[in-house]
Amino acid sequence: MTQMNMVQAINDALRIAMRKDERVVVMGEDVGKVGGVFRVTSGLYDEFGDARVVDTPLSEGGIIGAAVGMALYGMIPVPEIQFSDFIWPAYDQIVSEVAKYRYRSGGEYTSKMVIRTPVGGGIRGGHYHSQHPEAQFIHVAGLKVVCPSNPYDAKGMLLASIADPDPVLFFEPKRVYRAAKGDVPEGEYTVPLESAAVVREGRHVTVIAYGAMLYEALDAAQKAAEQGIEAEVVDLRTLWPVDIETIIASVKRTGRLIIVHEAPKTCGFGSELVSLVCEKAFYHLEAPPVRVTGYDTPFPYTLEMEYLPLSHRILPAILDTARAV
Amino acid sequence: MTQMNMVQAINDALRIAMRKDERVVVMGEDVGKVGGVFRVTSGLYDEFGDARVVDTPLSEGGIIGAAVGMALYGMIPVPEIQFSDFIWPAYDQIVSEVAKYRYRSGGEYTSKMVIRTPVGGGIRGGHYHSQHPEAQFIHVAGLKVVCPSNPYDAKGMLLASIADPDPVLFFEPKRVYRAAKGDVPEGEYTVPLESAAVVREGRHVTVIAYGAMLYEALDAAQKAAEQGIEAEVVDLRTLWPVDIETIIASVKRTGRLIIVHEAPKTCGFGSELVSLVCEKAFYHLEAPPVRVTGYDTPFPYTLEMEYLPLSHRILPAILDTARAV
Amino acid sequence: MTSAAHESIYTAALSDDDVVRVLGPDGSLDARNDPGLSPEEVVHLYRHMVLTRLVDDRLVTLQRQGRIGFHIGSLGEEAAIIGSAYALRKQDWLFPCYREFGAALLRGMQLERYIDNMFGNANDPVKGRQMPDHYTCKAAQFGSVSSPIGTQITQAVGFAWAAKIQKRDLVALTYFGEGATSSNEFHNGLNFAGVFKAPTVFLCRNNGWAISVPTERQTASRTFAEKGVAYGVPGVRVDGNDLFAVIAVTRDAIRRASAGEGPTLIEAITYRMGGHSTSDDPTRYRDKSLLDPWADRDPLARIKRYLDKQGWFTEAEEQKLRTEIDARLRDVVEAAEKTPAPSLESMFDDVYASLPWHLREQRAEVLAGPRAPSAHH
Amino acid sequence: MTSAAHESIYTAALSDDDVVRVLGPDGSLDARNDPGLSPEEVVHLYRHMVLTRLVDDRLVTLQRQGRIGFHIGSLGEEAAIIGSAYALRKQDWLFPCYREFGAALLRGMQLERYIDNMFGNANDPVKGRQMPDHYTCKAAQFGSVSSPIGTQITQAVGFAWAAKIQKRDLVALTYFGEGATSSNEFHNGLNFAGVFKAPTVFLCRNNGWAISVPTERQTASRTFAEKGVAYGVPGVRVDGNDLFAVIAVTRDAIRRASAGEGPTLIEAITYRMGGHSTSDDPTRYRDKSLLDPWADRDPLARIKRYLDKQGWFTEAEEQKLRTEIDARLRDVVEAAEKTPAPSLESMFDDVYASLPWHLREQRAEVLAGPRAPSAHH
Ligand SMILES: Cc1ncc(C[n+]2csc(CCOP(=O)(O)OP(=O)(O)O)c2C)c(N)n1
Ligand SMILES: Cc1ncc(C[n+]2csc(CCOP(=O)(O)OP(=O)(O)O)c2C)c(N)n1
Ligand SMILES: [Mg+2]
Ligand SMILES: [Mg+2]
Repeated sequence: MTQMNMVQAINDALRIAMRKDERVVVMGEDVGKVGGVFRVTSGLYDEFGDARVVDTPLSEGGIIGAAVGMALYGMIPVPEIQFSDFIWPAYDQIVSEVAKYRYRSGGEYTSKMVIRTPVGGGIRGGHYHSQHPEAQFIHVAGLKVVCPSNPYDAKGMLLASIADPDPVLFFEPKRVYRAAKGDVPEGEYTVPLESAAVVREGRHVTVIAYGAMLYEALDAAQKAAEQGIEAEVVDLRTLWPVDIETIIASVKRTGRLIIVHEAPKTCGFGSELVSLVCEKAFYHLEAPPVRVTGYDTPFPYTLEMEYLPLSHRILPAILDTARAV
Repeated sequence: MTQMNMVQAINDALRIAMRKDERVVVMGEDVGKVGGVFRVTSGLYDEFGDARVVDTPLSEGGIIGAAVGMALYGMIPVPEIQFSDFIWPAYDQIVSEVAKYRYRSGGEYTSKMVIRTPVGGGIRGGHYHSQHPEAQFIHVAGLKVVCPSNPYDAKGMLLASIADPDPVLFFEPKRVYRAAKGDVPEGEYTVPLESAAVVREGRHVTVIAYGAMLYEALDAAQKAAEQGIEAEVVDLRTLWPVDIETIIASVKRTGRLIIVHEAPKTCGFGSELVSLVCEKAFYHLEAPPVRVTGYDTPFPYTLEMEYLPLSHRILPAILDTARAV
Repeated sequence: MTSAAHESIYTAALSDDDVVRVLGPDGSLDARNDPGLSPEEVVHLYRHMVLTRLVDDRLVTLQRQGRIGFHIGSLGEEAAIIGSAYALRKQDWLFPCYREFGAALLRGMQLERYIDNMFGNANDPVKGRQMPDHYTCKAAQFGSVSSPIGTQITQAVGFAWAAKIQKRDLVALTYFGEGATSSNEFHNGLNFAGVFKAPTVFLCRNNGWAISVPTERQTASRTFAEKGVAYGVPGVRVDGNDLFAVIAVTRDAIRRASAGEGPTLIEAITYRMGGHSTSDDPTRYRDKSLLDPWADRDPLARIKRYLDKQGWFTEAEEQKLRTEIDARLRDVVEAAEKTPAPSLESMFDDVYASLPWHLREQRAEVLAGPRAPSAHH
Repeated sequence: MTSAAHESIYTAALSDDDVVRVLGPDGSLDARNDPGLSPEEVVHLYRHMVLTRLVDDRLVTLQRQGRIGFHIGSLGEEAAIIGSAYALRKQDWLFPCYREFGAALLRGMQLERYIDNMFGNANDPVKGRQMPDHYTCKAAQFGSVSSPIGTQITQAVGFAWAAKIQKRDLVALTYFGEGATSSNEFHNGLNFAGVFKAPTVFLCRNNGWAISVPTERQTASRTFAEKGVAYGVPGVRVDGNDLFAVIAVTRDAIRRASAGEGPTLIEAITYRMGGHSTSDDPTRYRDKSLLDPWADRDPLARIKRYLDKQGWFTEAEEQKLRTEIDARLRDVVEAAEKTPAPSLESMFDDVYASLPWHLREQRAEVLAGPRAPSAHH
């Protein structure tokens, strides 16, 4: 066990995967010598050389399009998109090609890759260095979407993603890249995809969160506990396919549900979770499910801490929901 | 009043707008001499010439990027994307630029345009000529999203969209382009955006639909009526911002809700509607809200009529929901 | 832009000095670029071109009869497609646009499977999930046909680049129309191939049209080949209706790529003699007279004249070939038409490697629904 | 790719015959391309370049002090930016990348507003919604700074094209780095401009780097200017550290565009002397020695030497200028720093022209929340 932050844990996972399997290739803007703008790929260029740790031209569409070809060949590309805000030039390749390759070829081809990209706000990044675009990928059949919140999960889930036969969007909550620290085992291990973690038990209300907002949910749960309300906090970890059993079991226990995410509310992932819970546990719900999310505006700069669904917004939602009759 | 189909009604609206305001420009692939692959822009090239009805190079990103510049200049571009399945190369311009221009410039600039594009399945189009991608636009703050179901609305809402100060995605349900016919007034009129229409009244269950699926919902409602169940059918017409009052009023009356859409279920617009109803009318709900939608697979070719949420799938949902206790 | 201007571009295009041509009007071969095919090879390729054309014919008929939903063919472009595919070595790969079934069949795809795809039946290699003419054939090292224009270009580059990283001698050839040169993918593909010297051959079928949009609306560059300059990728123009010339330039490009000299952009100048697809009516935007100069340059007729001159293929052989193909097509179509549709449950396979819970639920819903084979309605 | 190879590209770049240069090392002007500036004009531009550099300096300091969050500057690129902006006519428009505050100020943006943007305060033209260095100034006919690379390129083309449709004599100039030539937008912008002869000037600041990625990783083409070939757009290379040369080639491009001769691609060869932005540490990937040849070519020093030679700007004037700018900056920064943040409710304005119901609800929620000014916590 070593203490690591998320940057180190992800770096460690990449190194392990690359040592083990020479089909694994890292590619993207600035991933080489400089080791990524967040240093996540630091040192890989020195160890694996520029054929496997590739600084590419400035084109996300080119990165993902070429990665598809590599995947068809049998490599396991792990492209980095420098900020998830810049993934849209590659959206056509992801939606029309990556997601559909296995299906549309009747299973002859797959376009298996792990697309890593930092997500989320709270780093004074404004419009284009803060967004959290999971909904636009979860809606697309054929993709898996992952968002770990801590170093242990980040390493184990990245290794699981690389081993997984399907394409994975691997979202890294950059606000806690360095702030989230923890013990991480040396060497290889995996945290299974599609498994959520109940990170705090409670009987009054279920709070679902992921990525950086998990810590806000935990903070709010702590404060709620001081007022006698016990919130159960679930870290989704894998967003899609979601661990529906853990969610439903929790909601059946608490009868109340709060979902926290940074992305705008409308058509955000929260709306899917509300709908799933309504489908599967409607008669257990004792209060309307509540979404505490980013607002339906572009991501603001100066007011980002007002925009984000931080603890000060989650706490009243917990209290009100727990007390609703 | 003249009998028109949707193609004719949209064509009529474009002609009226172009005659009235020379800032209106139509552009896209094959919109010129041939009048669009669905003939929606038929005759406009002859009347307005190739400076205002522009066949462009084969690049959706170029079309929308250039349209943004035209809008900044003060024109009112009405770009056509030949199939909504091909809108993704332009997604970066739409999400990062069109949607955010007013906000990010503090109101100095707007990128007002109406992006017309055919949507939906049932025409033997397979993967890439059948999709219905509203969710990926509704999630993005700053866009309006419209999807009329009949010629009258199509004309009136297209004219309203062109007059609207904000960018509008104008989705045209191609399966009923020619099948949906009706009386359409001559000359200019508008159907206000953000207003849904209750197209069939009923007291047992509310069915929300739009575009081509409206007809399936109506068919199912008709069959349900034969079994004594009265479904109220709401044609949303504008998807976002949605006419929340009409929806909530209806659900408060019926206590039961079904949402029908062609797009895949997960993170589809249906999930937002369920969540909104839970927020605003939870205690009126007498049964779990139900989504009857496309499945979470890419759009299939041979089995498209099994994939789509047609009447045969809506009817049991109506009956079950109405009878749930 | 008048159609006169358009025509003149074409006249110019074909008289330009920089266009490689081997098969002269008199049926002689220009020794400078002659690929040196044996009589057997020429006959083989001619037979294949005839097959391609007859398949095209038949499919258009089937579509008109409402028996298949759609077809997109290669009428007039057979030499560009079959010549370039023939130039590939065994280990090379092909990343298609949508008009290259002739290449797929040449590289080993079974005619039966192709026709199954036209019917979207249970034997269709892509399990009836895509439109007609959207198939795959991994056994033939032939990629996956997709509708979005250009996506295969960047993918071919990634494939070739991967082979290079793994030090395999393998070239990826990708097809696309001249319209696709306007796509993001052309730009990304060429740029990445240039920077990483990915062993790729870019085969642009300049057939004059992107549906109704003529070439001069696609670009202001003088030629498509010279777009390579922007990427440090050599470009070459070839008479795309000249089988010999196409083989020669493609072979050269493959040799260069294989030798580590990097990618090549080939502009094969040809002409789309039919509509864009069975959904299109070209008379709405294209004057029939525009076809006249190209009728003379028909790639099959040119080879036929050459064969006649050489005496390598008799009229009787021609008749026999056509009769055989007709009969074979009748059988294959009949079998495909009789083959049932894919099963209802197959709709949920292959979205992921295995079925997640939500697709299991959705499949169960369908199988319990009124349309399931077990349903008693 | 070694850094030696990289350096040699640069040495080559600047000795290439095809690079337009006016201001010689000896301070003489090459008459062939001399834009014929008056002494007042040269002094005016020099003063502005000094302002730009001192603003850059100050902002880096403020960032290091934690008083602003970010800055992205133009150190070493002032001549390329200010020369090209100066070449514009009154009616022309500018579509910026993110390094061109010098151009905005030259075209009339108030320094106060620019500094307000650095603080994201209530007076920021973009209402504190975007990062520092992401502002607009419609009054100066200066577009909107956006982060996604390249999007402004296609927009500039649309703007110029619209003006052309409406028969207004107006040229749109757009800035971008050489990294942006790899973006979809460069391809689309140049292609549309070529086809529609949109009166656009494409000003590519080739500053050697896209963050840590050197030019030779961006493209295999020999130059960026020659990428114009792919679009039928003439390209020209200019010494981007030579104010006179930049003005001359930009004026020529504007003249051509205005005369209906179409767009021009200008490659201004310059060098990014600092980090990419205050977030970057260039020592991790760039050998300091690479800066040496460029120190000599510093655009301010070159003009200063010229002014000295002409005797148009004394040392006392220089001192006075710097003192004045310092004082002014102190005041402006102080005022901006004191200005409050935008109001909470402003967060919901301008998403649409008017507030729809859901934003009214969300605003009400915020205003009833614990952080609202009215909250008694
Ligand atoms: C991204 C995208 N946009 C639009 C279309 C619709 N479309 C299909 S084929 C075609 C024209 C293609 O022309 P070209 O590339 O020259 O190929 P050709 O058909 O001539 O072989 C268009 C616009 C598409 N399939 N994909
Ligand atoms: C689409 C997109 N991808 C990635 C980035 C991150 N990024 C910001 S600046 C930059 C490098 C730009 O280089 P260049 O175009 O040469 O401009 P310069 O900074 O040198 O002026 C990158 C990769 C971005 N802003 N947008
Ligand atoms: Mg073509
Ligand atoms: Mg640069």
